[in-house]
Amino acid sequence: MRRFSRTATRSPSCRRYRAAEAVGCERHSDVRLLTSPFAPAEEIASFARAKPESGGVVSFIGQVREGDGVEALELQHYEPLTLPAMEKLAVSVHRRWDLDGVLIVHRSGVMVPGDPIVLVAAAARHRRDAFAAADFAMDHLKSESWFWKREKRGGEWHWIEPREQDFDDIARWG
Amino acid sequence: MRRFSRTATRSPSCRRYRAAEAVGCERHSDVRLLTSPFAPAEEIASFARAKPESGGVVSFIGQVREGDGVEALELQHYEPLTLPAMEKLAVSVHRRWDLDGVLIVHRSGVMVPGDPIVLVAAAARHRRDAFAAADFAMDHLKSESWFWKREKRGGEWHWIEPREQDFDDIARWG
Amino acid sequence: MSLNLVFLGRLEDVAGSGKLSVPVLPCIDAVIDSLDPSLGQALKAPRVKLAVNGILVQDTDAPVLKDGDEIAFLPPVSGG
Amino acid sequence: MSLNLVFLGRLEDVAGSGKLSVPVLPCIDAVIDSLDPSLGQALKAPRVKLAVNGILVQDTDAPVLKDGDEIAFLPPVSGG
Repeated sequence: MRRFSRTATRSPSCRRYRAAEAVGCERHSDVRLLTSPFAPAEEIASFARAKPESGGVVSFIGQVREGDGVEALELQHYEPLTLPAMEKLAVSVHRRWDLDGVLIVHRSGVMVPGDPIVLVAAAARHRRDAFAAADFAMDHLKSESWFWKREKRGGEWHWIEPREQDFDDIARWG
Repeated sequence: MRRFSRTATRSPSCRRYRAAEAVGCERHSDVRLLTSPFAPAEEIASFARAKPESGGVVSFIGQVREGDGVEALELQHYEPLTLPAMEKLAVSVHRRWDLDGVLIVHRSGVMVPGDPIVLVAAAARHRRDAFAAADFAMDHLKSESWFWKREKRGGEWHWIEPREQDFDDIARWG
Repeated sequence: MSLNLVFLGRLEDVAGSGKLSVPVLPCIDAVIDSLDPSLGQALKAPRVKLAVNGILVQDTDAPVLKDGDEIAFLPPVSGG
Repeated sequence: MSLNLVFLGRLEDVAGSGKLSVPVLPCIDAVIDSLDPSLGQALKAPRVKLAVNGILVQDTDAPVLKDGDEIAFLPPVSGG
């Protein structure tokens, strides 16, 4: 599988990005697009440890489901669009709720059942903010992110079309 | 600090409890009341790994907040009531949403800022169920659990009264 | 021949201890009346719940107490 | 003197490759028309979006293309 990112002129992938530095108006966002496996629980541990002022940390781990006959899943990204859009999402989440930090980590490339795909975490003084922020971020990642997905079943790859459910989810946020 | 649990005649604390064995109608609940520190991220990692059929795992980590002048926090439990009520909560969460698993871990005893207090995790095929289940479980743990809390500020312990916000939170669930 | 009283939360401070062993008396009201009046008053506060041997009881249940029973006095919980 | 075409998602299968280098033509319509008709038709589907050098463009923007430009054809995303 080729990576189109090679042709891009924007930010390199797999690097740690702090929205604060680029956007100038938001703090404590950590947004990463990874092309190799990661350990969500370790990310959550260090994220929570770094937010001792937060009473609550809500996290979502999305992993490749086992048992639907899916042998592998591939997410394709387009470097000039995918990471910048994730960074924008982190900024809008920060603006919408009172948060101490937002973490968004997303895989690209080929994954097998059990592999983590995505991790979103939100740290807040009050848990209501953290729950809503993580929920909102996931809905938007699922429906609006620049990722193209295909699944391997019975040795054959099939591209996945957008799910109507994803649009319903995002409509909840008005 | 004495532990009243010594006087109780019911289940010993700190043990792993599987609601399935006791209740007979629900599967995959793991409910624990701990009197010593725990590592929430490691719990999340093993919980997610044990649910490969789940697309999503939502977790909430509550930790003692740093920076409000709180030197220490103590949660007191009453063994004959506290753990059984947590187990009942896990069962009701399982009944209310379509889940592959529920994890509830709660500390009792003295904690300092940064220490984890509570971990709730829900694994589900669809993330909406996992988010709602974790949110619901936290609201009910916060407002209905048999825990008494006191904070140490300036060397003095003060008991914490119930928060009205907690009752508002629980009212959301109808 | 004794009852074990357990005081949770702020009631522990009022009682001066989380536990107290008292002689057996037939009903909870009699037990409360045998205690220091300021403690008795705190235990009778409207939002204090009672558990006997780990079972929540209503005032109207008026269980007959016997040797070794544990009576827990539970003020409003402050949450997890 | 060439343009770099990038095909995402299922368009990669239609194109037979994720990338294609083609001679410079002044506008996107001309580029599409120079391709295999079945690919051209897929690229003109209503929900396929376009990015030129990483910037999303509307049909009406009609950028003037130059050597080395990257044109990405983006079918509907399938989500993260």
